[in-house]
Amino acid sequence: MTTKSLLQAIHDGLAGEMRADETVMVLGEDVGRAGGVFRVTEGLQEEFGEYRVMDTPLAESLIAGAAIGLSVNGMRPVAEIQFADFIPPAFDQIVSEAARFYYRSGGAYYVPITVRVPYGVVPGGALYHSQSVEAWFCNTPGLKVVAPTYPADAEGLLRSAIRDPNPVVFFEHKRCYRLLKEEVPEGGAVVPVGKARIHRAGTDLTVVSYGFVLHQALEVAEKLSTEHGVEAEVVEPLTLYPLDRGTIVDSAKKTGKVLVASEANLTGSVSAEIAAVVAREAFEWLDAPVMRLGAPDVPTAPFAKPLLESFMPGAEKIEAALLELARY
Amino acid sequence: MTTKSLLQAIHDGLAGEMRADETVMVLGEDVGRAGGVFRVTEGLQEEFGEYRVMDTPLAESLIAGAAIGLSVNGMRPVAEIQFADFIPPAFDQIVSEAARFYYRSGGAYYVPITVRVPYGVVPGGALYHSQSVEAWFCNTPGLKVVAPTYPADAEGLLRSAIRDPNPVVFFEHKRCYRLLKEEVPEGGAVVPVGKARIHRAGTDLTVVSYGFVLHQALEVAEKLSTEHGVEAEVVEPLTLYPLDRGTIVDSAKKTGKVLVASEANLTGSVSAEIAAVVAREAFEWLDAPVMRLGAPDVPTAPFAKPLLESFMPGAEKIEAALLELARY
Amino acid sequence: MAMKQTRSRHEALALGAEELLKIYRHMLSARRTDERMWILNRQGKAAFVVSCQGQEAAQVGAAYNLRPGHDYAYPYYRDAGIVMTLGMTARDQLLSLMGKGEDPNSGGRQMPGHFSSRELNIVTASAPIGVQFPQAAGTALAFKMRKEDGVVLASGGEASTSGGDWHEAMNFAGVHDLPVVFLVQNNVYSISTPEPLQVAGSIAARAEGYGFPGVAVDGNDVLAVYEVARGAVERARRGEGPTLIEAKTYRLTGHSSDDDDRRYREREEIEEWRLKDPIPRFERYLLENGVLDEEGRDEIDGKVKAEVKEASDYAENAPFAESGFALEGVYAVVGGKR
Amino acid sequence: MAMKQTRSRHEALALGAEELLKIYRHMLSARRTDERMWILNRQGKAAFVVSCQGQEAAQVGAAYNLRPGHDYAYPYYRDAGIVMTLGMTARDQLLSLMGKGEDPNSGGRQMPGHFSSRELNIVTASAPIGVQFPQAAGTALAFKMRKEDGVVLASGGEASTSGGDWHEAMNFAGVHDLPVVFLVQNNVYSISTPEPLQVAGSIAARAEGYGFPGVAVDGNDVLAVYEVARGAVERARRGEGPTLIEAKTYRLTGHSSDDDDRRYREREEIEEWRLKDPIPRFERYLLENGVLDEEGRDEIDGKVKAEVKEASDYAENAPFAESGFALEGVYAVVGGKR
Ligand SMILES: Cc1ncc(C[n+]2csc(CCOP(=O)(O)OP(=O)(O)O)c2C)c(N)n1
Ligand SMILES: Cc1ncc(C[n+]2csc(CCOP(=O)(O)OP(=O)(O)O)c2C)c(N)n1
Ligand SMILES: [Mg+2]
Ligand SMILES: [Mg+2]
Repeated sequence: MTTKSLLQAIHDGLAGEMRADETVMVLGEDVGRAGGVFRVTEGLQEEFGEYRVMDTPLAESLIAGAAIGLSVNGMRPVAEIQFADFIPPAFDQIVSEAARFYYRSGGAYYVPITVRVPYGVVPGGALYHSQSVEAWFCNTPGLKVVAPTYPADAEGLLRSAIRDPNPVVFFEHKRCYRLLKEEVPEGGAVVPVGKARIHRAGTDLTVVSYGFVLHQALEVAEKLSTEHGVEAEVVEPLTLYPLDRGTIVDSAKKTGKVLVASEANLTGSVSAEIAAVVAREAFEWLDAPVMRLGAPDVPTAPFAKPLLESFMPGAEKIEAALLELARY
Repeated sequence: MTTKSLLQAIHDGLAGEMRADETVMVLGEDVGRAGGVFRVTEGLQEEFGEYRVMDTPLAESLIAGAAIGLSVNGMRPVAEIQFADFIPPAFDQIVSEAARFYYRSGGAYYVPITVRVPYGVVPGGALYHSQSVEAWFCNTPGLKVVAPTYPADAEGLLRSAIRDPNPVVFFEHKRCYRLLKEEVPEGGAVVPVGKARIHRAGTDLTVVSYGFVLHQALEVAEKLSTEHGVEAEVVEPLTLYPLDRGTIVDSAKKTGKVLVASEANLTGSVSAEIAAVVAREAFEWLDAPVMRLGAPDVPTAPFAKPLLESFMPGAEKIEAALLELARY
Repeated sequence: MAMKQTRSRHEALALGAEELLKIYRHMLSARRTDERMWILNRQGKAAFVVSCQGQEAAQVGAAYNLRPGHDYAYPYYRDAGIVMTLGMTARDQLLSLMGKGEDPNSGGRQMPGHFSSRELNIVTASAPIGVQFPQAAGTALAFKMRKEDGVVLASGGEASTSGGDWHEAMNFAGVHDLPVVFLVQNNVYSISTPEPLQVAGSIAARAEGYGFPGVAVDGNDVLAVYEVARGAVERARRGEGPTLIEAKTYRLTGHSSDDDDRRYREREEIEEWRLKDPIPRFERYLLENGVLDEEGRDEIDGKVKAEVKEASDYAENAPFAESGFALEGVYAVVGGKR
Repeated sequence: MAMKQTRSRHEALALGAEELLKIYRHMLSARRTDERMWILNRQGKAAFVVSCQGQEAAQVGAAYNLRPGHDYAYPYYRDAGIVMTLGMTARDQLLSLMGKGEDPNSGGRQMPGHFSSRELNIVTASAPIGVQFPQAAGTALAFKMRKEDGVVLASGGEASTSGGDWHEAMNFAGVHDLPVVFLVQNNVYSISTPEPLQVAGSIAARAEGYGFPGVAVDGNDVLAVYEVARGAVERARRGEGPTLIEAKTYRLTGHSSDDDDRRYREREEIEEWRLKDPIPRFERYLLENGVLDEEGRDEIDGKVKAEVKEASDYAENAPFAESGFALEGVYAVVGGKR
């Protein structure tokens, strides 16, 4: 067991898979000599060389497209997109190509690539270094989308993603990179793609959340327990697409009250799908409407600190929503 | 009043706005001499010349990006993307640029562009000429997304979209182009962006739908009325983003039973947002779970006809869902 | 040819009669298969045709240099000539045309012309134009990383150079001297849009800006294409990097069976290009050089036509995939046989 | 200069002393403003700095040819030299640095360096690299359609040529002979990635492939840049089409205040380039040609510094926008004043 931050866990997951399988490689902007703008890939180029850890030109479509072509010819590439906000040029290669090879070739070609994507609000990041863009990828059959928050989950899921024969988009919340450390088993926990995790059991209500907001939700859940005797069950989807509907719906049936909270612009976010599924599948069990919290429908977190405050969902809003649910 | 198909209505909307405002122009692949692969822009180049109706290179990012730059310098461009399936290269310019200019410049720059996008299943279209991609654009504040189905709505909405100071993505279902004709007032009906339309009043249940599936839903509603005495209210959002929540929720409150049906891959579709809103806002009024129908989570309609059949939602599934709701 | 040559062109290329006849046969097979498709289309038996006609020299001349199943090909929808040179059959094409279960490209999921063969390293083709170029560069990089001598052929029409993917791939291939050959078949139109509205400057000339050779070649002269492509493939195999080939050619049919080309081009223009049709042209060369006589030609054509007819009958009678096939196989199975 | 010239370089360019001093002052203002930003950053008063240092000659030399408010500029984040030449002030820069409500770019919504001014036709800049090029082409097309003589300057770093948008815009500009000047400031690095891993071949040489002129110029020589850009702007204004300028220069600071450049470049390399710093270099030229003396220089510098100091104080004391400002203004109002 080692104690690691999210960032270290992802680093170790990469290094571990690269040591175990020489077809695993990393490519992206500044991932080599600089070790990535967040230092996730630090030291990898020294260990694995300039090709297996490749600094690419500034061309996201090329990064994703080349990863596909590499995977077709025997490699297992992990592509890094420097910030989620810069993934749109790669959208076509990920959504129309990587996700479709297997189906369109009748199962002949598969695309075992992983696309790592740092996302989420960090102070000062502003419009183009803050967005939560996961919903863009959650309407595409053939693709898998994961978004772990805790170190052990992240290392385990990254290893699973790399070994997965399908393309996996791997979201990492920037603000969680160094937020806390956690024990991670040597060689990484086994965390399968497609399974949600219950962080905290509870009987009174359910919170479904991920990313930085999950940390806040867990804090609020503790507070509610001590201050109000309300026991919230906190569920993290881990895989956003396809969803582990079973775990989420079971929790909803147990508690009868559900809040879905994330940092994405509320309308059209992944929370909509989760809420729709719960509202449908757990209808008979619901004692209150499925509530959602997200960022307001505004482009995104502004640069100026005082403006930023008004943007994030935040612990108070989560608490207020949960108390409303509890009293419903 | 003239009787027009959807295709003619869109053509006339374009021609009318171009006659009324010399800054309005059309650009896209094969829109000029050929009049578009669907013939929507037929005759426009003869009337307005090679610049105001411009055949561009095969470069969707350029098409959207140039439209932005044209709009900044006094024009009101209507860009055509030949098929919805080919919009991903333009994703960045639409979602990260056009939608953000106004907010990011503190209101100094606005982007009055319209992006026309033929979408939806047509027999033989297969994977890349069939997709319903509207959800990609419905998580982006700053953008407006419309998807009219009937000729008069389409002409009116197109005129509104062109006059709108914001970027509007305008979806046209290919299979509806010549499906039926309808009377359209001279100069076009006034159809504002942002308002839903109730096609058929009813008291027993609500269907929210658009595109080809809307036509099927309306047929099923008639059938239900005559055969079962069940009166379905049929609501078309017309604008998919931002949604006219009021009209939809009011109908849900009235009937207490809602089906959301579209042709998009079900998971992560716009139907999720609609269902989540209804489940939340009309919770106390609901007598049954909000149901959804969509295409299965499979890349999309196959080429071979017999395979195609199993893909579409279809009238039987709609009828079955509505009867289930009615009996709930 | 006006110039006197001591050796024939094919001797200079070290191509024997057998090889010339193979090349000829590949071109003819592609053509006759395509012709058959239009007949089936007119008979209402095939909903959609997209044609190679006029471009067989560019396709076969280039692909003939590949080692099927070892090198990789990223063809585009007109490249029947490429995939048939690599080993796909008339039957494969016709099964795909009719969307039958045995269609090797996709089992009837994709439209015709979206080639795929895992055995032949023909990478599943897309409809979105240009996406194959970054993929091809990646595939070439894998060869380079493993120090193997594999080569990748990436093909597209002239409009496929207008999108960003082409450029990003050209640049990347240039940065790393990747073993990839870019073949652009400039057939003057992209659907209705003529070359002057599509391409600024010259496609071939662009390669220099990326630091590797670009060659414009008469795309209707199969030996000329063969020669240029051979040089490019050998260069790539030697590890010296990419080459861009612009094959100047012409699309003899409409863009597809859905297209009415009278909207945008003159009949005379097509007639002029018919005179340069690569198949009669190569045929004349073979006749003049004594590689083939009229009788031999008729024999080959007879065989090819019989093959195509048989393929057509087979495809017509072949079953569709079961309807459930549309709904399965979206994800490869974790821990599956791969 | 080794070559003998009968006239000085600026005389040959028909630039008088007043104009030379304006150019000098623009360069100096950009530099001193940037230096101030780093001080504020170290003082903990500014979270993020992205610098123009080393590139002022390329920026001012090019922008000096534009007619502010008539021509359009699409700058990138280092282009303080461009926007200040066009009329933005040190105060504007510092307000933006601190995200204050009066920040003319965005009112504190965007990070510093994302320039915007509707009055000056400086089009709101993005963070995603390269998106400005198709937009600039569109803006140029509007001029051409209206038969106006406006010109568009689109600027970016060398890595902005690697993405598809640059290429699509180059091609389109070439197809329609658009009045746009592409200015690529090749400063050797894109964050940590050195030019050889970023750019295959030569950027300037690529223009030929699109059928218009490309020029490589010493980007640290303001008169050389001015000359080339003047030619390009005049050519565009005459309706003869685009030009690509590759200004070879160097980034003297880290990529931004978040970057530690010791990870990827040698101190010696930076020191070598410091000797070619465009500001002392132009200063020497002005001194040698009697346009400026030491005293005059100190006077200008004093004024610029005072201006920057005052701007800095002003910005520091300026209020933030009200917090509600973050949540409004997402959509322009239909039927609004536009
Ligand atoms: C990204 C994209 N945009 C548009 C289309 C529609 N489309 C299909 S083929 C074609 C023209 C291609 O022309 P070219 O590359 O010259 O090939 P050709 O058909 O002439 O062989 C177009 C516009 C597409 N398939 N993909
Ligand atoms: C599409 C996109 N990808 C990645 C980034 C992150 N990024 C910001 S600046 C930069 C390097 C740009 O280098 P260059 O164009 O040479 O400009 P320079 O900073 O050297 O002036 C990168 C990778 C981005 N802003 N946009
Ligand atoms: Mg063509
Ligand atoms: Mg640079």
